[in-house]
Amino acid sequence: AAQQVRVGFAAEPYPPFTSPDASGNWQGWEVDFMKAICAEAKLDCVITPVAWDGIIPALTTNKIDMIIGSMSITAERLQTIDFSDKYYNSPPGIIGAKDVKFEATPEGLAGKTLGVQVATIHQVYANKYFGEAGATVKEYQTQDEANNDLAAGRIDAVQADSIALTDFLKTEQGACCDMKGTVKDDPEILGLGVGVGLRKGETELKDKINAAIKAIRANGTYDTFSKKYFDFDVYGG
Amino acid sequence: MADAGSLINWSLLALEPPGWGGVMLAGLWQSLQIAVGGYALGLILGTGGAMGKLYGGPVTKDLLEVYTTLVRAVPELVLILILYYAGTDVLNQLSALVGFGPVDISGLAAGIFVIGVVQGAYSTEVLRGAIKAVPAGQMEAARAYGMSPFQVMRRITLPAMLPHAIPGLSNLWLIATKDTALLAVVGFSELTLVTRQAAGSTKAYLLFFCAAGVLYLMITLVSNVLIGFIERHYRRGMARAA
Amino acid sequence: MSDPTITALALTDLPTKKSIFKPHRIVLMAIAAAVVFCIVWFMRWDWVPEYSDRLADGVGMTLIMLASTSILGFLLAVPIGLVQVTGPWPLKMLAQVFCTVIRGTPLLLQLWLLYYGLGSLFPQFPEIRNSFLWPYLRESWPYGVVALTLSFAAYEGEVMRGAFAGVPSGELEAARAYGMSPFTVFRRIWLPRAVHRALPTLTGETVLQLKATPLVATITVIDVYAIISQVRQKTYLTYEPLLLLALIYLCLTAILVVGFRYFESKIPTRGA
Amino acid sequence: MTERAEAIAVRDLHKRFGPLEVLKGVSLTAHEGDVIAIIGGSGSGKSTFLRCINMLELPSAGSVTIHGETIAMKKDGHGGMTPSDRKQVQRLRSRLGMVFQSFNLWQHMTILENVIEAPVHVLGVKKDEAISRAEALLRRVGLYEKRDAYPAFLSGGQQQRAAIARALAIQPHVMLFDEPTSALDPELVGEVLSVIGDLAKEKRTMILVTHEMKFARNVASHVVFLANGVIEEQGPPDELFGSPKSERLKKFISSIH
Amino acid sequence: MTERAEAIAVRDLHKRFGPLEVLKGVSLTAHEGDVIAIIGGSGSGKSTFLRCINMLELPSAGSVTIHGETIAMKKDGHGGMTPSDRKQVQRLRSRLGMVFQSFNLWQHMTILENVIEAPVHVLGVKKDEAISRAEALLRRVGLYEKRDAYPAFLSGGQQQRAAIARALAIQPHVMLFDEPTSALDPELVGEVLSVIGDLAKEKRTMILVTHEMKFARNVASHVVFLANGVIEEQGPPDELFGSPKSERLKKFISSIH
Ligand SMILES: Nc1ncnc2c1ncn2[C@@H]1O[C@H](COP(=O)(O)OP(=O)(O)OP(=O)(O)O)[C@@H](O)[C@H]1O
Ligand SMILES: Nc1ncnc2c1ncn2[C@@H]1O[C@H](COP(=O)(O)OP(=O)(O)OP(=O)(O)O)[C@@H](O)[C@H]1O
Ligand SMILES: [Mg+2]
Ligand SMILES: [Mg+2]
Repeated sequence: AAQQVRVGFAAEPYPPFTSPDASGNWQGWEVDFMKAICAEAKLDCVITPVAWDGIIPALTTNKIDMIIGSMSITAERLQTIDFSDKYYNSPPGIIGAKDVKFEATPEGLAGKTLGVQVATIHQVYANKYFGEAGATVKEYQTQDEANNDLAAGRIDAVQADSIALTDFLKTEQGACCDMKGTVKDDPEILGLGVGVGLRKGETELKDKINAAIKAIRANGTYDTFSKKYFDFDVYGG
Repeated sequence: MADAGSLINWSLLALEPPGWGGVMLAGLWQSLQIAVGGYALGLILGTGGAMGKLYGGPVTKDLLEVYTTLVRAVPELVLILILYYAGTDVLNQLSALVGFGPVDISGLAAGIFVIGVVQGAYSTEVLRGAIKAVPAGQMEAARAYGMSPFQVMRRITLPAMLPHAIPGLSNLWLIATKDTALLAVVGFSELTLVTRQAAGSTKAYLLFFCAAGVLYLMITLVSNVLIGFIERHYRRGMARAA
Repeated sequence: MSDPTITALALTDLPTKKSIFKPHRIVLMAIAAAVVFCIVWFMRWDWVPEYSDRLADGVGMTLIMLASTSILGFLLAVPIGLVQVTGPWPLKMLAQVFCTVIRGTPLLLQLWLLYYGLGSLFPQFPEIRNSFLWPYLRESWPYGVVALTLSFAAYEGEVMRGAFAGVPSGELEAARAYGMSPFTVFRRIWLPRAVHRALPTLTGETVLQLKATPLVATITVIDVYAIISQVRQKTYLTYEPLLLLALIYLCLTAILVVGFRYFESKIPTRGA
Repeated sequence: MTERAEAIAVRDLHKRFGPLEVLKGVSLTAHEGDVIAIIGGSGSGKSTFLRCINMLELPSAGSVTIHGETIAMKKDGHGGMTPSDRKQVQRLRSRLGMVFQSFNLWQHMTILENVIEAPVHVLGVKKDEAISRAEALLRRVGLYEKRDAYPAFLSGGQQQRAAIARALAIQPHVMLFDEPTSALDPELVGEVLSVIGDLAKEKRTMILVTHEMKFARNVASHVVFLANGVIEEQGPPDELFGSPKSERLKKFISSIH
Repeated sequence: MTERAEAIAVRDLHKRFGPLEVLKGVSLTAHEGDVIAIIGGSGSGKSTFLRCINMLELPSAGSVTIHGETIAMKKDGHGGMTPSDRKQVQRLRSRLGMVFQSFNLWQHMTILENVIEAPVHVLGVKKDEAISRAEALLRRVGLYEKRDAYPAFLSGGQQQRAAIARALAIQPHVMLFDEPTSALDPELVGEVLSVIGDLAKEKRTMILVTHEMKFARNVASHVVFLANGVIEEQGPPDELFGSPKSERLKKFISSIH
């Protein structure tokens, strides 16, 4: 039998990457991605929802075996866990209410309340660049709640992955807001793209995944399922 | 933008997709399983704990005191986090030490374990109080007729303390059903978490949270009816006034 | 919830210190000391100084939440208990339904219902959005305060109902016999006497309330639990922050218990 | 005997509890300085009569006059009566010092607070003045040392004496006692009776329901025997106990001894 | 008198509670059919003696022989003794029918269930058989109608009679009674004493601690006066009550009457 692998998902809607549907199944780009690499690497993958803010402890304490959750590869995280090669990359963006004009810069956000999800690169970045410059950074358990509070007018802006934000802006709720721009890069914090999170020392699994990512990119599978979701190259430069 | 029709879209609760009713009932089923399992585990731990606290050696007594003190002084949410991450980890390492290799603890088992350990401390206290309420003469009479200590426990002490324990144990059951909601914070797919997922996906927060509230309330109300029956049954030996 | 259940759920008495120095205790304490030493020595605690200020703020927030919601909840519990004893029946029904609903559903759900449910409803009404309340309704703490207050009111309301009903009718009759007006009877005799009767359960209820406060962290109120969550995400440590958090709550509970015991010793309660 | 003022006059009092008629027309007048003892079998309506005097129980018919002022009553819809002026009732009640069988001290107040409560909050006496008067009263019933104790820490006899002090504190025209010793252990009865005896000696107007026949005989100026809701017989104690006329009273007296 | 078998022999029993030596060497032999009454002042160790016989209290020294079988004891570390064979104690206990002062009926079982409990679960008697025997016993103590009632709904006297039936149900060699009537109201004492008197007439072996001197005199074949932890005097009841020798006993008897 194929090796069983518990794949940790953040237990919340994070469209277009992972979100539960009304029949209790998970769907989205990352779900397709997971299916593709698991098929390629001959792994029996079981989706295991975990709270996002505890997803790394869940990995290190053996509750799950890998993380597929749009988790960016950062130096800080690499101290605790390991990552596969990146499988997509998109810059962080900032959105805000349509009728309020501001720039996605420290000056533009000064005095505003900015929502981010906890335990993300955005949280670290926002605290460092915008918090210092006079913005109030409000931290949410889930991305979905941050978006919700923006729509409700409780906060002025949200920083997150630009693909996820673009998706949100397309929804009925997101009609309130528009993209204010992407933030200035800081590879130290923002990392080098999104990878599959793995326990340290599990090199065998890591090699399998890396090989699988390469394979699906090479054989066109990656592009096939990506087209369903995006009209641009999500893999990034 | 805010007209009543768009606020309440009942079809979202339909059992079949695209309604989320089925998912919520599945969550309810998970919650119930954890509540029943955790409550049962708690009862087992509590029975042992109460025995240990009453009849155990000094070391047992002190260790149990530490257990019940900690659980009663620290928020359930914190305990659940600690037990969920650390507890299962320690269990794993223990079983690895003993040589069973790491056990694969399913989410359900972990949830039951977490709720059970918390409930165990509560039931320890409830049962201890109930056993202490049984007059010593009842046990003494049993010994005088030649019952073994185990028989005394099974035939006399446990059934005699039940009427004293039932109110407390009923409350613990209601608490167990509600404490399962805390598992949402560690990402366990029980009723509260699937409610949040459904609400997040559909943006019908009010509708789904109210629906979940109704489900929890039904558990409570149905439980209350059953508890009423049980209580009447077991209090039949108690004097009218008592 | 009856009295014994509260003590089973919440620490209401510290272990007495009599005979700490039994032989087996010395051994146990030596083991405990060794465990503590290992925890201090082998685990990572270098983050503590960096976060100490914020932890203090968090504890402050937790205590503010506890104090404000317990006091407000108690004030609300009094009328809830009273109308359940005296009627009129519409209010009585209302109070009973309130208690049943609040006690029958998880607090976490109530919090989320208020914050995400109602909170997402309010902004749809321009009247609310433009009102003076909006700056508060934007914040998260008011929702936490409301949810915790209602919860305390429901549980303590049940206690107060028993306390009001339990005041011996003779004492009320004595008050009437000396010419007190109904309101004076309530103000001078019934209410203080009922509060007096409810006091012994207050320690337990307050400890339970303390144990409920960390839930507000899930709606972005920055209490001590939220600070520890930040630490966990920053440092990727699994155990250390949670252990410290447990220790903090342990100390807070102990302080509450000691405080209440001091407070209780000032008011003698014997007999009824 | 000079003509003394009427302290209490009850005229043709009826009291019905549903189908049960407990009082079937009882009239009684107490002049100032009278000590009236009400005796009778259990359930004969003694407590009910006393409670009707200060409207703790609403009479079904009849009138109650306290110090010349008749309590204004109006018919309610159900064949009974209610006072038409609540304020009047409250005012008149504060002229009657009721002492209950089960003391009914307020448990959340110290003895001193119990005693000053009604003077301060009903009669509007200033607190210092109320305290100094209360202390004098407590000294008189022998409880000065216990003034800061809570009722639960006192013996039954001490509690009843405190209750008497509390009743005296409103300087009532009439003291009403409802079996003030029957909730007490036999050893404690004496101390309470001696306090009441002292009050009787001072010619304080009192109406007392009691089962202590010997005591009634010693202190009462007038004894009323209630049976079946009517006054079966009444008169000076020596007459009543010495040569009872009615069969019922004879039987009652012999059953007591 | 023919030589009858020894039912119980207690030899040189000592019992210490910490510093307090309650029994200072008590020996007593009961032959089959003996009815031994133990009398003595409060705190003289009567209950303790009875409880030592069936090891509810562990003796500090001495031996207990039941029906020829001596309970094997071993020294524990703290200067006392414990039974070396738990099973033996349990077996021998089931030959002694103990009736407690406070009945100690099991509150969660009906009267019938109380009576069949030990036969079924200790002696292994079949349930039907136990029930038919129990019903006979209950009829005998006059409680047949109450067999399905719970103890809390019975009067004290009925409860004690049920407790006697429960003790008889294990067909004990010896019945032990510890003040079986002292928790009862005076009116209820009679019914229990008459049941015990009947048992005595049947020549059932009994040891009973009692404060009912008249009763002891009537039913006992032998009376033991315990004082200060030793047997001060013993003998046939007429002798003991009629012409007590020791000063203590004289004083005790006069204090009772
Ligand atoms: N609130 C009530 N409702 C119905 N019946 C009542 C009520 N209060 C008293 N009674 C009935 O009225 C009758 C007289 O009662 P009352 O208490 O006046 O008797 P009593 O003479 O004081 O007797 P005791 O010596 O036992 O105190 C009794 O039959 C009693 O049951
Ligand atoms: N478990 C115990 N621990 C310490 N002392 C005890 C214990 N049981 C009994 N005693 C003491 O032993 C003495 C004898 O007690 P025991 O109950 O045998 O007296 P008794 O003769 O039955 O008196 P009574 O007539 O009051 O029942 C008493 O001084 C009692 O205080
Ligand atoms: Mg009366
Ligand atoms: Mg005794």
